[in-house]
Amino acid sequence: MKLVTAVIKPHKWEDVREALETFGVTGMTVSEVSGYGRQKGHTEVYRGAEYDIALVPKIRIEIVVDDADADDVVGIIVKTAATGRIGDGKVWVSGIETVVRVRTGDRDEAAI
Amino acid sequence: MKLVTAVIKPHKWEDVREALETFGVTGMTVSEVSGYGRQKGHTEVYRGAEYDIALVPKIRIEIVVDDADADDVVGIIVKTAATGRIGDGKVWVSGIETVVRVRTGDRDEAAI
Amino acid sequence: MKLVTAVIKPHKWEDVREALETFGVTGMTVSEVSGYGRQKGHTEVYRGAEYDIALVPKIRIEIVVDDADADDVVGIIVKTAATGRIGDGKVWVSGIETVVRVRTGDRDEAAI
Amino acid sequence: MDGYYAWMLMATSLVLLMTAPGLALFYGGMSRSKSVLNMLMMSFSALGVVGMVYALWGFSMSYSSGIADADGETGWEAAKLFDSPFQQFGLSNTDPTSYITVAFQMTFAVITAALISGAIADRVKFSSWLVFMPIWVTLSYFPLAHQVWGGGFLSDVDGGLAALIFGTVGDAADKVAEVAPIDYAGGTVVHINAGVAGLVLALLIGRRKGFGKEPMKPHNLTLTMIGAGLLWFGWFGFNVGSIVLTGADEAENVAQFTTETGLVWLNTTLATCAAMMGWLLIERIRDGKGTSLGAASGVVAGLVAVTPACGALSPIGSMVLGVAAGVLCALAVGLKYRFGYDDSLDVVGVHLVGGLVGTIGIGFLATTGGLFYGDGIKQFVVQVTVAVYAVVWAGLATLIVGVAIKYTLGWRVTEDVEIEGIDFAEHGESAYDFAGNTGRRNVLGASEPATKKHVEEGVKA
Amino acid sequence: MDGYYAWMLMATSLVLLMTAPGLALFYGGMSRSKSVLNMLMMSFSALGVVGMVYALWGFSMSYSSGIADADGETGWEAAKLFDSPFQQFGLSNTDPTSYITVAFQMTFAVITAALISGAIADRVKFSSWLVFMPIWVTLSYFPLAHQVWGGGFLSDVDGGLAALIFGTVGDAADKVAEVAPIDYAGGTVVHINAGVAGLVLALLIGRRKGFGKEPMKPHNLTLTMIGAGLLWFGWFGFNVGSIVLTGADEAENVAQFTTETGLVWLNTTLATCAAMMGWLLIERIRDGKGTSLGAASGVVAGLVAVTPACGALSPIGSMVLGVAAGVLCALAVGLKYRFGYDDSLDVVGVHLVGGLVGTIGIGFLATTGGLFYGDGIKQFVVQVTVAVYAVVWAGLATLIVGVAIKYTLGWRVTEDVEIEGIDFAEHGESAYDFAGNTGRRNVLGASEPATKKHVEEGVKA
Amino acid sequence: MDGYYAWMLMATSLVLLMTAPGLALFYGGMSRSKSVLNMLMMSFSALGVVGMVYALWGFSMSYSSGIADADGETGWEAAKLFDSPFQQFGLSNTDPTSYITVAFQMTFAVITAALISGAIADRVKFSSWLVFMPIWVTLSYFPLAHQVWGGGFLSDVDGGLAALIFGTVGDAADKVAEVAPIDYAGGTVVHINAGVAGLVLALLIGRRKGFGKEPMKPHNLTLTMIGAGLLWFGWFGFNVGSIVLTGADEAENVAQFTTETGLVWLNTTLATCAAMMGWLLIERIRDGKGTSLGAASGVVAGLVAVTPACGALSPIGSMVLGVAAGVLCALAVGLKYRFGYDDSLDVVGVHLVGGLVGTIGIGFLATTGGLFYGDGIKQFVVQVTVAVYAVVWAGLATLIVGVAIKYTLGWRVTEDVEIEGIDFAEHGESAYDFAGNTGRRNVLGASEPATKKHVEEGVKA
Ligand SMILES: Nc1ncnc2c1ncn2[C@@H]1O[C@H](COP(=O)(O)OP(=O)(O)O)[C@@H](O)[C@H]1O
Ligand SMILES: Nc1ncnc2c1ncn2[C@@H]1O[C@H](COP(=O)(O)OP(=O)(O)O)[C@@H](O)[C@H]1O
Ligand SMILES: Nc1ncnc2c1ncn2[C@@H]1O[C@H](COP(=O)(O)OP(=O)(O)O)[C@@H](O)[C@H]1O
Repeated sequence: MKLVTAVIKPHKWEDVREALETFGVTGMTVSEVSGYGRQKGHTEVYRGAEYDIALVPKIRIEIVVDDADADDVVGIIVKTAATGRIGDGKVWVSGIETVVRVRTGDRDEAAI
Repeated sequence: MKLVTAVIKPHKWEDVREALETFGVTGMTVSEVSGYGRQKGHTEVYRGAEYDIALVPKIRIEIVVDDADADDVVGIIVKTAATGRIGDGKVWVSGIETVVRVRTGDRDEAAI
Repeated sequence: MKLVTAVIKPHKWEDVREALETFGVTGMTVSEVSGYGRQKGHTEVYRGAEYDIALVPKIRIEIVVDDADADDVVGIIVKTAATGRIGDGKVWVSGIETVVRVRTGDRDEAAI
Repeated sequence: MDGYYAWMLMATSLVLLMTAPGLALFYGGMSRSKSVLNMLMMSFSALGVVGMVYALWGFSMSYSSGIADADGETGWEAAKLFDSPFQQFGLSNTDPTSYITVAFQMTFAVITAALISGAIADRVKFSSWLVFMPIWVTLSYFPLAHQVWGGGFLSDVDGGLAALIFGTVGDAADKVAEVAPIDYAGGTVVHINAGVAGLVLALLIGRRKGFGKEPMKPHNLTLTMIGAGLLWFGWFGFNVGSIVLTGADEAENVAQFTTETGLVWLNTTLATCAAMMGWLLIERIRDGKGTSLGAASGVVAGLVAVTPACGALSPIGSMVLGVAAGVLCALAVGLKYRFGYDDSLDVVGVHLVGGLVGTIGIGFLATTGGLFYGDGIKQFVVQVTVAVYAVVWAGLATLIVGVAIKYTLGWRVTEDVEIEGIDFAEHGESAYDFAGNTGRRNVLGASEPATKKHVEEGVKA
Repeated sequence: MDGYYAWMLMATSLVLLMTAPGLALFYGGMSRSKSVLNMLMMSFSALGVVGMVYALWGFSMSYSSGIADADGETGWEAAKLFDSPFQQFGLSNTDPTSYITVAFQMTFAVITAALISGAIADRVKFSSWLVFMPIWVTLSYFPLAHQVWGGGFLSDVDGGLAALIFGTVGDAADKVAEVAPIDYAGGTVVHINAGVAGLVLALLIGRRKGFGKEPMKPHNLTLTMIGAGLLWFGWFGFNVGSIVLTGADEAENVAQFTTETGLVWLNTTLATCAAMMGWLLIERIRDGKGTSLGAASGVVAGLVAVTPACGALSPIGSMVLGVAAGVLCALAVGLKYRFGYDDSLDVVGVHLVGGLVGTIGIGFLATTGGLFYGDGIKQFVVQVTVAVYAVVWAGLATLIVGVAIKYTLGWRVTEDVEIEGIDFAEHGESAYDFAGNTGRRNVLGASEPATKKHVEEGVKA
Repeated sequence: MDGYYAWMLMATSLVLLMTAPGLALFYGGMSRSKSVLNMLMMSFSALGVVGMVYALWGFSMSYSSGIADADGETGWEAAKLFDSPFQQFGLSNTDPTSYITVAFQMTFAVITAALISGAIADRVKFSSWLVFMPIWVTLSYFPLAHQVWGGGFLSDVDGGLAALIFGTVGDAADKVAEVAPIDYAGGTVVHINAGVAGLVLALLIGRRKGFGKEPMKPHNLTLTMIGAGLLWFGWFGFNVGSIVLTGADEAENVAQFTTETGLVWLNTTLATCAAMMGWLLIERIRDGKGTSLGAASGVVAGLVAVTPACGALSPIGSMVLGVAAGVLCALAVGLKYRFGYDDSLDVVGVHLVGGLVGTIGIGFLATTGGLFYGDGIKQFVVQVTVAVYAVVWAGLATLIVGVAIKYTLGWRVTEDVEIEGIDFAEHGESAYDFAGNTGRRNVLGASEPATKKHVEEGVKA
């Protein structure tokens, strides 16, 4: 089993979700995070004092997949989420030892 | 050391926390996330236009545990968080190489 | 490649970010989470009923680094985020298999 | 007296503001974020439903035996309890000079119904609430309004309750109770009435899932504070607008207007200041800190208590009453935990207890008739009796409607809906979507485009 | 009549409240959290810009041929369409007794401009909006106000539209249209005018990126509900303040004041109650549930529809009109999906349709002249004609300004700004920062200290 | 004059609305989300504490030498500086016809105290604030109110400051200063007074931890915008209600009322419109964009500046004053970074500077006496002198109270509390809990059931 973690631009989430669904990914866990990197934030002004907002909003997606699917899933995300502009995000893959479906107690492949 | 990550239904959080505490888990890190899976979201209506909300609120728990405790912790979470209805969530386990307590610099077993 | 995950006190975030930047970390992903541990929350009162808030706000940082840098990064975080008081947080390290930059498709070292 | 009239236009508008958005916000902020819209809707719909019902038969049932219609005719009164609903039905033949009175009284009926909703927050079918309101105002509010202000059983009329206790004075043609019950702006009709209704419904409908175990803290105290501020502002219409001119000519009326209203304004404010500080004091002693919810609640408790009393007290007396209201209501909101009824937003603790403090406090503090001013116990006895009567009437009336709905439509949403949140289930909405605020699109929480059907075809009907 | 005058002070203040913060909140809550500030700014800036313009030349253009200045002189009128902008330019020689009229009318011009902003939310350069407003009120609002209320082409004057259709009555010196068009408080001048302008601009400026595909749901319905409540409250100033005293002496004026205002107050409220319930009913039938956005929208739809009609209907008639407005506007807000124009916050569905329902509904429901009262079709014909005329005038005027701006300054922000959020791009701010609320410092979303330059050097200028 | 009286009832209610919730929201929205409740509480408690103190001895200290009590008696005046606090202590023998005056003036004292809180946001013990207010109003507000409006040292009396400078006119019995200082509604008493107090306290109490380094941006600008809107609305009560009738008979009074109030209303609005646009202009030039916080601040700056001047200027003059206020205050809010005092919400930049602009601007712009109208420099000199005097008085009075509290109770909460958030520490609450809004229970942030003790046993007392 692998865990694919992707950090992408928020307005790409909908496209990524659809592409993954088409590929056959049935579940994922998503959260709103802030990214820090080459892409710079913006400046806000309050009563003449400027604030540089360094962090940029991102969407973080976690998907547990079969070993075999990991590369495809990464490929789909990278393809769909890319805009070619700085800040498109990262995807990384790590191994996991086991996964359990809470409802049934099913394990591993059966649990995804 | 293992990292147990659990995604559960929000209203089960309190029960899970208590069960883990009883078992002896002294710390964890929790966040509010959105889940996408078999469980469907609901429909909202604004001025006659319907919106299907695909994502469902979930609680994500991360617990660093000794290798020996991992299975028990997973078991407790699965048992306590299960309602038998779709959307109960997933639990997965991965290996970690080291853990440090920031306050003291203690490492690994001593750091949990 | 390694993934360093750190859970720290919110008001240390700025210092940690600066220290990491100085060291040469160019990117990270950050989120607001709640911590449960030795540090206790506080009590709120509403119309005479008290609520014990067990969870404490924390900042969670994820950094993908070269294998060689992992120890240094952990060291910097531990040093900068420590206040010596309970609740300073944890840092853990796990291995990852690959990382991809979405914008370019670059992999691993080139992707960080 | 076009000045008085201008004030009444304003006062009436102010009382409407009390319900929407005043009370709506006060309650909405205290509820959980998954049920705030339902809470707001209970107030807004009170305006929609009771507003129309009042024009249809409410005014007629309350006042048509005493206020002649455009043809100079008045309707029947039933045993001093209520008037004919048909006499001025739909205001069709109401005298236009009475319209401002209709409007002012309408806003009172509206807010009384809306007040009840706080006791049954988060768990009631919206449709049942819509059915409850018109029946309840018909059985409980209109009769009590008639009895207290329309010359009925709780007024100073010959044969009324007060006259039965201590007899009457005056010659045959103009006999009135020796000791007239005092309810300047609605301690019995509005607050005791709503408070009792809330208690009865809370008992009948049962507790929210998780009550007393799970934390149910206010989700947005800034809304509650806005609500409290607007309620205070609106209450000037409520209290100061309740003046009844009794002068023999215009000059006397102007004189009454320009002195009485100033007193009522001051009393209203001073009691409220005192109640706020009184509530905070109790919290400080009991819990170690004064809270903003306590301040907001103290404001409302003071306003409630001074409602019946604002024309009868001195400014200093009003502060005394205010402190008493703040202290007693702050203590009373804990009763629900002791007795186990889930009066979600403390309608009982604030409105019933505050209404009783005010109504009975008059017996002590009225500058004319009050025990503390050495005027004997008679006023006190009358006030207590009237309060008890109002409790009983409101209790029975609410029980009848409440039980009827319980065994027909049913009151409660399902447990799942309570967990998921009543806003989705009953209104198909969620109150907040802050996702986009740092520049991201509204991605999470609303991830699907509107379904084709609706967006493309638009309206179905 | 200092009572009437006191009321006008209040009414004028109430109408100002309608724009800021009333309408600002109603609209702001419906927008997305990344554009709420821009939405609020469109209303606030309407006050800033149109307020000053009105004092400079707006009042003069609307009323200076009918309301004499301090020297007793009046200005020229151009073809019954508008007055001289110079006669009372800057109010320099306006008679101080007219100041309250200036103030009251100013607030109407302000809110009319502000209303338009809902149709073009989230995508318009703030600078273009600032330029649009003064030109638009000059071409569309001031002339229509003059024509309807200043004795111009849409009033009952000899030679006016109504007189052209059904002729005049009265002797030579005092000839007026047999059937006078009725617009008590602004169905044509305010609502049809703003609604049409919204439609034209929405078409001209084009849709938001993602319209019809991406969800664009209200980000904070509690704001919308506060806004709806404040609008209702403020509308009493709008409608009830629109009384025109016509008595021969003070006593007659007082009599008119103390009867007409009560009717207008009641009609305003009853139509609004009915419209709220009507809108909820449609939603219940069509979508299965009544929403809070629906209730808030129904409130506004009812207020809009009753605006021209509030002096001409009976209370029952007002409820009928209200239900019609609620039902029709609830259906009309779906039209934008069918026809594909992005009227973001439904200015067309609520204000244009509501304004038409009210203006034309008078033809059916006016107690004097209405079809339902057996008074023939004349009033109806006049009302329809006036409505059509207003649509055409507003449409042309808006088209001219809109196109001129489109090809000079340009209307739209870039696509990137739309995605990122207009609040950052146009105002350099974000509306909310809740991060700190559980005790953390404002860490995420604002992570850099203010730049040295500004914080240390402070003001540059 | 019951019309005038009706207006005063309304005006008084409007000024109360300014403090709660108006100012509370304006300030609350600007603070961080971990201290918004404390900010709201500082305003609400001003109402609670100063409201009662005003009725106890504030009115007496300000006006009892000039306004007779019910027995026709007046109290002593101390060196033209303040009156006896005992003469009408507790309003016990105040003439009921003065009640509305008491009420109106009370609301002024309340908001002045509340204004100060913005300068010391986020770091002050609530208990110290509660102690500060009654002493400060006694030493600073009541004396200045007496001196300016109660016939004291800053009024036009013989022996007053203005009389000392340019002498007096009139016969022996009725000698008044040749050039009377002008402060229509409180430029000195309210705004300069509060602004100076804010500056002194900010210096005395010191900066917030992280000031100038850490970002401290407004957490909820929608609240600030609601607050600004309500302040504008309430300010009509403040300014227009400040009319002093001077007619010899009713007819003259009515004439004064129906012309002066219209002018004041218009001037108030036009200056505010102009200040809003002026502030936005500076931002546009300096920072590239106009902000909503700038618009809200400009609104308040304009209202502040026009407060003393609203009765003395022409409409055009008001716009000029407004632009000056907007521009100068927009520049002035940066001073705190240059000089390093932490005036958290810019009480100095807006109220002190705005108050000075208005007070001194009268010297240029007054249609009678103004430099620009060729009436010489005398009025200007008087205005500057009065402003300086007010700065000194307020500075000294605040220093005394501030230092006394600093070395007894102490002003500041601990550093930990500042980091954790003052709302928890001082009030035991957090403002928001949005967790549940997408259907989840309030899980995070409030995870433990209420402790048994409290939930089960309810009230302890
Ligand atoms: N080393 C890293 N570890 C974890 N997340 C990272 C890392 N570097 C970048 N990110 C995430 O990826 C996002 C995009 O990175 P950025 O450097 O801005 O652009 P790009 O990936 O296009 O070069 C960041 O906002 C951050 O969330
Ligand atoms: N492959 C996956 N990777 C990560 N999280 C998943 C995955 N599948 C499901 N989840 C998480 O588990 C939750 C429950 O999954 P769901 O399919 O709805 O029900 P169930 O687990 O009962 O079959 C989802 O909401 C999501 O948060
Ligand atoms: N076993 C664990 N797994 C994951 N996170 C943990 C664990 N223990 C503690 N944490 C995180 O570290 C934070 C600090 O832990 P705590 O026990 O309060 O203090 P300390 O680390 O100083 O002993 C917690 O709030 C929690 O977020």
